[in-house]
This record gives sequence, C-alpha cells and structure tokens, in this order.
Amino acid sequence: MKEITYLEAIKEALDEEMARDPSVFILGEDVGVYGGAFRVTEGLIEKYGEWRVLDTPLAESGFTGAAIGAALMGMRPVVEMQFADFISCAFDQLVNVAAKNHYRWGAATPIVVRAPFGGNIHGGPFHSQCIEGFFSNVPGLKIVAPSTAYDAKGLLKAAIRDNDPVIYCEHKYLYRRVKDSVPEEDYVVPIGKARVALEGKDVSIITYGAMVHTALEAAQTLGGNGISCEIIDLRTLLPLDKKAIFNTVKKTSKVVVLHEQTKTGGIGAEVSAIISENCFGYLDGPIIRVAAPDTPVPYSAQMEEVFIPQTKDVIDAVEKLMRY
Amino acid sequence: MKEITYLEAIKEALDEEMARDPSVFILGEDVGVYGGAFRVTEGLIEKYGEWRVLDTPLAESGFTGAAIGAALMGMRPVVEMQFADFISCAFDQLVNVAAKNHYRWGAATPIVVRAPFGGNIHGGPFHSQCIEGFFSNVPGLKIVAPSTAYDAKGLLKAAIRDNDPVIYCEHKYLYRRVKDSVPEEDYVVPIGKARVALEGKDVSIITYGAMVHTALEAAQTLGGNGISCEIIDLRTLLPLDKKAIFNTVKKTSKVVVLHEQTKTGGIGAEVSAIISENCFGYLDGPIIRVAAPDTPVPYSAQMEEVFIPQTKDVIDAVEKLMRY
Amino acid sequence: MDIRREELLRLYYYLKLARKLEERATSLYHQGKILGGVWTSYGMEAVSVGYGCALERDDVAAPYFRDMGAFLARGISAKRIMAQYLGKKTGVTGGKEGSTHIGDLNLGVFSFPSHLADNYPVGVGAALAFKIRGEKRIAVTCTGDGGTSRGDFHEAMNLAAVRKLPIVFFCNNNQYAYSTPLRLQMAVNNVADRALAYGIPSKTVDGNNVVEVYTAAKEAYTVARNSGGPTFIECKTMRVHGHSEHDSAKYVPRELLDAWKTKDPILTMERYLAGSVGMKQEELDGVTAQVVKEIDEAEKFAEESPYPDGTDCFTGLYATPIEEE
Amino acid sequence: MDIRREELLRLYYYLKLARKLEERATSLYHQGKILGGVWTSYGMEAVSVGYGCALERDDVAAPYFRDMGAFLARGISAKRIMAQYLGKKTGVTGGKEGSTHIGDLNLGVFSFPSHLADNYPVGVGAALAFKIRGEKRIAVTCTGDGGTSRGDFHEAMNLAAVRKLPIVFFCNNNQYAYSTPLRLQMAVNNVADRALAYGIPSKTVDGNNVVEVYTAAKEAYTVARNSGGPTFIECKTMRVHGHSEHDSAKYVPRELLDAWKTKDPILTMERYLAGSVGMKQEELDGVTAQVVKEIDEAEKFAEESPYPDGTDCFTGLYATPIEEE
Ligand SMILES: Cc1ncc(C[n+]2csc(CCOP(=O)(O)OP(=O)(O)O)c2C)c(N)n1
Ligand SMILES: Cc1ncc(C[n+]2csc(CCOP(=O)(O)OP(=O)(O)O)c2C)c(N)n1
Ligand SMILES: [Mg+2]
Ligand SMILES: [Mg+2]
Repeated sequence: MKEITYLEAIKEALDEEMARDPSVFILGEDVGVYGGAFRVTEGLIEKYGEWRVLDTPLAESGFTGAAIGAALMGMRPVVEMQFADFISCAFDQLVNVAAKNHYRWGAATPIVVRAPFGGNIHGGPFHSQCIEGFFSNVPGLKIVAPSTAYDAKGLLKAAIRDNDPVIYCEHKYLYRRVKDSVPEEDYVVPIGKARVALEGKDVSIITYGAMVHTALEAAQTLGGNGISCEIIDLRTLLPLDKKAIFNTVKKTSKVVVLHEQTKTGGIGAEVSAIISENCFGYLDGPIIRVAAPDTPVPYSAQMEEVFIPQTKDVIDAVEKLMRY
Repeated sequence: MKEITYLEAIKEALDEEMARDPSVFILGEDVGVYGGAFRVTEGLIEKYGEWRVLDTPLAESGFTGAAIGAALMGMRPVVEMQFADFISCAFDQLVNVAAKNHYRWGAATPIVVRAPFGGNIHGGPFHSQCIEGFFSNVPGLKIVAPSTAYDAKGLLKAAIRDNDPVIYCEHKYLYRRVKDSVPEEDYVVPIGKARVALEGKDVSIITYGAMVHTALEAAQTLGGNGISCEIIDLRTLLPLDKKAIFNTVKKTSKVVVLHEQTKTGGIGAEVSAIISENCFGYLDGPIIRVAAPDTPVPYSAQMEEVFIPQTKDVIDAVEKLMRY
Repeated sequence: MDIRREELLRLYYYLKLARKLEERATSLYHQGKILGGVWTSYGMEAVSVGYGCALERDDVAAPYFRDMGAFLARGISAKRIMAQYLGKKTGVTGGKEGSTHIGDLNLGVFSFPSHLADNYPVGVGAALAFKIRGEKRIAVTCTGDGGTSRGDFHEAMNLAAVRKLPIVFFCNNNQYAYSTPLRLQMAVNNVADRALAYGIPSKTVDGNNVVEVYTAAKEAYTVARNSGGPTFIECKTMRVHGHSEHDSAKYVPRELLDAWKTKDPILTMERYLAGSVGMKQEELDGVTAQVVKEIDEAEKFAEESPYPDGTDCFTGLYATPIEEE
Repeated sequence: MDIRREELLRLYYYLKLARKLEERATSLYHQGKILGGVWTSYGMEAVSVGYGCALERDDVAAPYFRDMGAFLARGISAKRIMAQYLGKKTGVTGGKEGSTHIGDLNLGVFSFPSHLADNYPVGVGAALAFKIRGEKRIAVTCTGDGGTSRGDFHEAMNLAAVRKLPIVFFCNNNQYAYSTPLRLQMAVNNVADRALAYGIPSKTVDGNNVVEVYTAAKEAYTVARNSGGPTFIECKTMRVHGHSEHDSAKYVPRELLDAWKTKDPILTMERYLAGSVGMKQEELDGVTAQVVKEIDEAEKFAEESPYPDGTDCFTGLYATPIEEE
C-alpha cells in the first residue's frame, strides 16, 4: 500500500490503463502539453504521444461526439471536461447518442467523461456545479463519484473497462485535500456498489463525494453525543446500489440523505423515493435531505459557505431526526 | 365557455398573447409558412408577419440563445422545439444562461420554450421523450405541463407573462384527443399551483400530463371497487406545489405517484421525497411510483405499450397499496 | 475516372433497390402497417448510393435518415429493413427503433440519432480511431442542408480539419429543411461554401447523377485514405415530395418540383447506361427484375416475421449490465 | 475616418483605466484578497476598448471575460468592478458572481456566461429584438479565438447572416486558447476566414491598435445600423501572459512573447498620440493621473465595502417569485 492524493489516484488510473490497453486515450482541452487545467494529465503526453493525449479545439459537443465514434470503433476514450460545468455543451451527444446506442441498436459505447465538479473553491456559478442531476433521469448512462483516493483510482479503472458510457464525477475540492492508501497492484472498484464508510447503528447518513468527509466529521461529533451514525458512500449514483441502501435503512431505521447538489431533483430525491417505496415498514422517522438550496452556486465566500452543506447542518439534521 | 382541443387551446393562447402584447413573438423550425410540425402555429404568420413568427435555421442552441437575448431586450419570445427531444441541443443555453441570469446579475429572462413531449405515438426513442427530468435539478427554470385544454391555454398565457424562463411541456398525444371547455374571456392558470382533478378520500394519485387521463380511468374502475381516489394534477413541475401535495397526503395518507417519464430520477422522486420529509407522520403506507421503466422509449407498439404506464398498472398499484 | 461495367451495374442496382424498397414502405405506410413515419430518399437516391458504393469493406459510414442507399450498399439487407419498418423482431433493431434508425457495426454503418448532424462528430470519431491506430480506413458521414446549420456540424468539421482526419463529409442539399427553404437557412450560395471556414476542400456535385457522386466520393476517399485529410462534398438535389408521407409540400413552388422531376436519378442513370455506356435494355430489365424479386421477398419476410414481445422493452439498456446480487 | 481629439483621449483613458484596474486586481489577488481567479486583458485592452467606445448609448454589448474595456466604456464604474473582484455587496452582482461576470441592463451590457461563445447567440437575440421593433440600435458580441470553435459561434453567425441582423461580431484572437495554440484550434490562416461560411463580410485588424479597432468597429456599426447586416472583425493580438494569474504560460515560445511585448497597445497609442496627433505629454499624464486617482478610489471603496450576508445566497432566483400561501 502507498499513500497518494485523490488527484494522483486519478492520474495513476489513467496512466496504468493507458499502459495496459492501447485503445485507451484521452481527449479534451489543454490535456496535452499543459497537462489539464488541474494538472491531472500532466506527463501523459510525453509518455503516450499527442495522438493518445489529444488537445482538442474548444468544442465539448464535437469532441464528446468524436469520443463516441472512436468508442464504436473499439477505442476507450476518456474525455476530460475542463470543469464539469461545461458538460452542458455535450449534453445532447451524451443523452441522445451515447446513452441510447446500446438499447437502440446494440452498439456498446465505452467512453468515460471526467467531470471535475463541486464547489467550495470560490469558483462561482460556472465553475462549481454539481452536474449529476442533469443525467439522473437518463437511462443508459452510469454515473460514479468517488470520495477517496482508493475509490478514485478503482472506479476510474472500472469505468474505463466498462462497456457503457460512464460519467466520472471527480470532486475538485478533494484533489489535493484527500490522501489515502491504495494497493500497489492493479484493482478496480466495481461500478454499482456503495460502501459503508462508517459503521453505526442509530442513524444512516447516505451521501457521496466531498460530503462523505463532512458526514464523517459530523459523525465524530455526534458519536461524542452518544449517537452512532452509519455512513453510506454511494460511489455509484446511477444506477444506485439499492441493496446497500436498504440494508442500512433496515439496520438504523433513520435516514439522512446528504449532498452538495441542490436539493430539488437531486440524487437524494431518488434515494429517498426508493427507500419509501421499499423500506417503508422499517422507517421510524422522516427521510431528511441535507443539500444545497435551489439556486446557482454563489461566488462570495460568505454565501458559498451558507450554500454548501456544512458539518453543523448534518449534525442538526441528525439530532432533529433522533428527536422525532 | 366553448369546447376546444388541447392543440387549439395552445394556438389560442399564442394568438391572443401576440395580439395583446407586441413583444410576444414565436421562433423555431417551420413555425411560419408551415405552421409547425404539429400545426400549432398555423395561420399566425399570416396574421403577425414573418418577423413575429420566425422560421429559423435548424439550430436549437442558436435560436434559444437568440430568444434569451431578445428577452433581455424586453421581448417575450416563445421558442418552439419541433419535438421536445431536440431541447437537448439547447440544454446549455437554458441551464447556464437563461436559468442563471436573474440570480447572477438580476436580469429577467422571460422566455417560454414549448416542448411537445411524451410518447404513445409510435415515435420511437427520439420523438417520444419526457424531458422534464433533464431540468428538474436546475434552479431558475420553471416547468409546466398541462393536461387539459383549459390548463393548456391558461398556463401558456401565464408562462408568456411570467418574467422567468418557462419550459412548457405540451403532451403531443393529447393535442387532438383532449377537448374541454375554456372561457371566452381572458384568463390565466397560475404557475406553481396544482389542481385537484378528482376529489377522493382513500388514496392520492399524484400525476401530470397525459397520465392524468390514465389516472382518471383507473379511478373510475377503482371507484367501482369501492376505492375512492383523489387525483392531483401537478400542472407545475418546477417548483412543485408543496401545499397541494401535502394537503392530499394529509387527507388520504396513501400515495401513488404516476408519470410517463422513466422512473429513476423523475419528478416522482422529488414528489416522494418531499412527502417523506414533510408528511411522514401522515403516511400509512409506502409511496409507490408508477412510471416508465429506465430505458429509452422503444418504437414497436408492443414494447411501447409495456413501456408506458397503463390504466391497469395504476389500478394494480392502488390495490396493492390499499392492501398494505 | 473509369468505372467498370459491374460497378455501374452495382450503382444502378442500388438505385433501384432503394427506390423500390422505399416505394413499398410507402405503400405499407398507406395501408396502416407502419405505425411511425416514413421519410424517403425518393429522387435523391443517387447521393447515398453514390457515397455508399464507393466505400471499401472496412470503411464506416455515419449516415442520416435519407441515406437508404448507403444502408443497403453497406450490406444491410432489404429483408431486415422491411421488417424494421414494420417494427418486427427480425428488423435491424428488433423493434427498439423505427424506420431508418438502423446501424450494424459488423457492416460498418452507424445508426442515425434523429438529432441532425449528431453523426458528424461521431463519424469524425471513427476517423480519429483509424488515425490513432494507423489503419488505412476512412469514415464518411452525411447530413441534410438543414443539418449544416447545427453546432455539431461546425465542431466536427473543425476537429477533422485540425487533425487532418480520414473522413469525407457529405451533404444532401435537397434545398429544403422540412418546409424551410435554403434562403432562410443560410446566406451563402452553396452549402459547400461552409467548408471554407475550416480549410476543408469542397466540391459541389450533381446529386442526381450517381456516377458523379460516386466519382467525387472515390477521389475524396483516396485523398483521405492517404492522409490527405477531409473533403466536403455537397450533392445538389431536390426533395421532390413532402418531408414525409404526411406532408404535401405545398410550400414548394410547383415549377421547382416539375423542373427536378425530369432530372430523376434513375432516369438519368438509365439514359447514361443506355447511351454512353451502351448497355442493353435487357440488362437493365434484369436488374429491375432482380430488385422486384428481392423486395417481394423482403416484404413477405417482414410480414411473416413475429412482432417483438412487449417485455423486450426491458432488455438491452447496458452493454455491461450491473449485477444485482 | 477622422477621429476627434476628445474621442482619442477617451480611447486612451479607457486603455489606461482597464490596464490599471486589472493591474490593481492582480495585485489584490496576490495579496490573497480575491478568492476566485483573475483573468486579465493585459496587452489586449485595445480590442474591447475599441469596440466598446465605438458604441452608441442605446446599443448593447455581449462581451466575454477579457473585455474589461467594454465593461468600463459601457459605464460600469471602476468602483463597482473592484468591489466585484473582492466579492463585496457593492460589487456589480452583489457577490453572487465573481470577476468579470458582470452585466447591467441599464448600461446596455450583458453578463458573460463562462461557457465560451454562449454570448454569441444571446447577442444575436438582442439584434433580433431591435430588428423586430424597427429600432436603430445595434448589438455587438465578442469571444476569444478558442470560442470560435464552438457550435454556438456557428449557429449565431448563421442566424445573424440569414436575417441580416444589426450585429457586429468580434474575436479577440490572442493566438491561444488557454494552452492551445491556433494550429490545434483551426486549419485556416485567419479567424476571419470563418466568416466565409456565413456570407458575413469580415476584416482582420491589428488588435493592439485601438484606433484601428475603433475605426473598423465604427464602420461596421454604421453598416449594421443601416440594415446592411452583420460584420465579423478579427482583432489579432497576443496573450502576453498566462491564461490567468496561476498560469506561467511556459508553453508559449519566448520569442513570440517578446515580439508582442513591443507592440503593447498603450505604448502604440501613446506613440500615435504624441506623434501623428501631436498631443503633449502633459495631456497624457493628466489622463494617467485621473486614472490612478480613480483606481485608488475604487480600491478604497471596494476595501471598505461590506461583504454580503451569507443568507443573500437564498435571494434572487426568480424574477417572478412564486407565492407560497
Ligand atoms: C436537432 C434537430 N432538430 C430538429 C429536428 C426535426 N427535423 C427532422 S428532419 C428536419 C428537417 C431536416 O432538413 P435537412 O437537414 O435539410 O434534411 P432533409 O430532410 O431535407 O433531407 C427537422 C427540422 C431534428 N431531426 N433534429
Ligand atoms: C464551453 C467552454 N469550455 C471550456 C471553458 C474553459 N475555458 C475558459 S477560458 C478557456 C480558453 C479560452 O480561449 P479563447 O477563447 O481563445 O479566449 P482567451 O482566454 O484566449 O481570451 C477555456 C478552455 C469555457 N470557459 N467554456
Ligand atoms: Mg434538406
Ligand atoms: Mg485566445
């Protein structure tokens, strides 16, 4: 095992997969010579050449479409959005071409779209968005969102090897702030499987991405107050790991769903809905969502702090629920 | 009062608003001389000229962006998507420009985007989609979806007069199949308000669009079996009319959410989640969603029939819930 | 370019096959047997027959919906296409999709996503794959005049030009996008002028002359195959009927329609074959007989094929399904 | 074109104001007072000063993020902009947005959505409104060389051309899109060549010469204002520093940077004013003094302004809020 950052984990996954499989290649803006806006692909063009680390014109729909075409011809493209926010420009290609190819005509489209998402970096409305909600009603896509270096590496490898289009939501706040152990040898984290980030018995906090760390912090304080939290890190947002979700609900009977995404129409809505539908008898309190308010992400530090769910918000929600 | 079809209601709303307010104009593909693929705008170019009923090049992002710019200059554009499915090409302009203008810099963007949506017309994967799910996690937009001629007219008028971007989901299956009474005089149906389509006491069916009629059919059969259904026609999908939803839940304590949209990440998830969050104590059974399966809309009649929720599916769900 | 006799006959065969197949589909539509719409390439068959027949086996095509000739020339059989129209299980997509939304990776042809010009970037991606792997294959893609107004057209053309990819772009310029005439679509005289923005060489050919399309295609394919980069080929033709079977096209001036009807691509080809090439009428009749037989068989096959099960709608979403334990 | 003395001084004033304001912002950034990024128009000020100053009061601009000159020339004060950088309540957007994401409908300037070229269609829409209402106003929009590769560029240019709308398109061609050189962005020699695809007349001007930009703008505005339709103006310049303050731009050849540093737009203008125009140094110094004073005041204003309340984040989503009973 070795300790690496979340960002290094992503880079290693790319590097190892490119070394392993010549059909893997990277395309996007400034991914080559510059090494990407966040330096995730730094050094790869030197190693794999300018045809496998391809600087594209500023044209998200065009290069995403091109990735789809290359995938149909047996390649495994990894598309980098410079910021997740720009995925909106490739929405049509992802939703109507990539997502539907297999169902419509049996053609597999093994592309990965890396989407550096999330706020807390003073990026304002266009460099902070959580974009998973755009795609959660789109059958045919898979969406993953790691919270640790271990999962970042393992999920990216799994995504690259998967035969379906995968949107890989990497939280840019975690790039250099999260560091944990990954094995020296090759491994994957299977798509579709959540993980128990913390075992507990009184209440379940179901979350993903940067909020996993917020939940862990909250759980520590709550533990001190005698409340034992179980934290589920979803890891895959589409499709959801229902079994893991139902298991924790059956265990604790109390649920807080936490995400940085805005509340209405977020992933939390679906988590809540499947619980109501399938575990109603196990619940002994309302399913509470802690999420960002329904607005764009504001720029000023004062507002952004209120906007993004904080540890305190989670603690309040759990305590409220425990009093129910 | 007079009887008109759903399609005529939309046309009348457009005509009357254009006559009332010179800043209202229409743009889109084939809306002028041809009168629109579904003939909704037929006759309007003759009346208002080619600068107020504007045939555009085939460029959804371009003409939606242009509508936004015109709106910023005081116009009230009504954009027609030829089929709702093509709204994906204008996703970026709607989500990142229109939806965020007011929050970001206080600029109102009074545009209406007409989106002929939904299936049951053998349109296959690209001419049958429900697109409301793409936008339900996008703060700043409003989404409406009428089920009757009365609402179609009143909501379109309200949408045109509203100062925010409104996505107007008109169900194309209903165009010529639904006919009801509208007043002779001017009226609007307020955005943000659901309606009770049928009063009942045992179970609430919360739905919208074409499924309102499916729910009504189901309720008739169920009524015969002694089960009294209350049907809520949401009419506005973003933001939801929470009060109306909570009221019916408090009344019946049993909820079926019904929509034609695919299940995961659909509007039903949010409806379910706000109920769990706010009315948990009133519920005496799981919140059941009846929705399309998580796939694209298949073409063949056999598959499409299984895909789209049918009256029988609603009856089964209600009966199952009553047995809970 | 010298075209061999067999090749000319092949072009003629596909022109006729496309025509007869779509005529039959149209009649099935009017009998109420096709539930969705029917959009044909009637009068424009030379475009996709021309570019489709000029391809080599390992090349790929990313067509649009009016490219029946290309689907056939790539090897998708009339039987499978007829069954597709009827929504049968034996159709190219097993009923999941309708009409010409067909593709088959084994035959090197991509399905068309309705969204016009979406296949432009996708086609470019195939060319990119060939370039990365150093394969001597090329890709082609096609859209209507209408589709060239879309952003994806622009992004695809530009990307292909910058990377000198082995792709040839086609445009079926049939002068209308649904009801919208060219003058409301663009302010240039030729769609080919659009290529100037990308540094892509372009050519405007008579889209009703299959030999001309085929010849221009072959030349451009050779350039692309030899690392010479993309070409844009505008095929000027005319949609001599409605946008689809439910459109009477009364927005098109009669004279324009009449003028173009005399230029029918099949008549044009027959005149050429009988004239310059000196082919006998019997030879042409032989082709026609073969085509009619094939279409009859296709119709019979399609009619007799079973419909899919309704529950087939649940299958095939993912290529790598997620195992639920 | 004959430009009046006052107008030349106005151009010079805005060049200096943009320069000083962005220099100050950069220094505030390095002091850790600006939390988001800072992207400047350093060395490229002539582009947006030129096109911005050439506008009439009732015209509107839909700029991109490197258009400080246009924001200032439209009348957004240095004070408000400085407060904007610091995320203050008195900033143009009250803290909701950062840096040059500013707009003010009262001053006829649209905010820039990060997504490059998104403002191209939006600008076209403003022109469309003027055309529909028969007003003699024009719109302008601007993007970088990078932005011209996007679909929205294409769709906007095409729409404006077809409808002959009163809009003038600008491109700040500073030869790089972030780290990406022109040769990886397009296969044409001039960005202006892109306009050929639309039948839009175009012009390439020296983007470091404010008088040249201004003159070309004025001419194109007159054409647009008199129903002559759109023009595309490419301003060739160079981004003589990194993409933003955190980029050292080491991917740019030194010689290129050095060559362009001697062409600084302010030096160029000063040479011109002192030379051909025969302006006295004192006059120029007077402008500089005025600018420095203004920037000092702006900084003070910004620093002393309050931050917004955190809970302001909940306000302002809708223009027509929905009443909850
Ligand atoms: C992005 C998009 N918008 C709208 C449509 C609806 N539509 C289908 S065909 C058509 C006209 C197409 O015109 P053109 O590209 O010239 O092709 P043609 O039908 O003339 O062959 C339109 C608008 C579509 N398919 N895709
Ligand atoms: C659609 C989109 N994709 C990516 C980005 C991220 N991005 C910000 S600036 C930039 C480069 C812009 O280059 P150019 O248009 O030449 O403008 P310049 O910065 O050179 O003035 C990129 C890629 C963006 N803003 N918008
Ligand atoms: Mg056409
Ligand atoms: Mg640039």
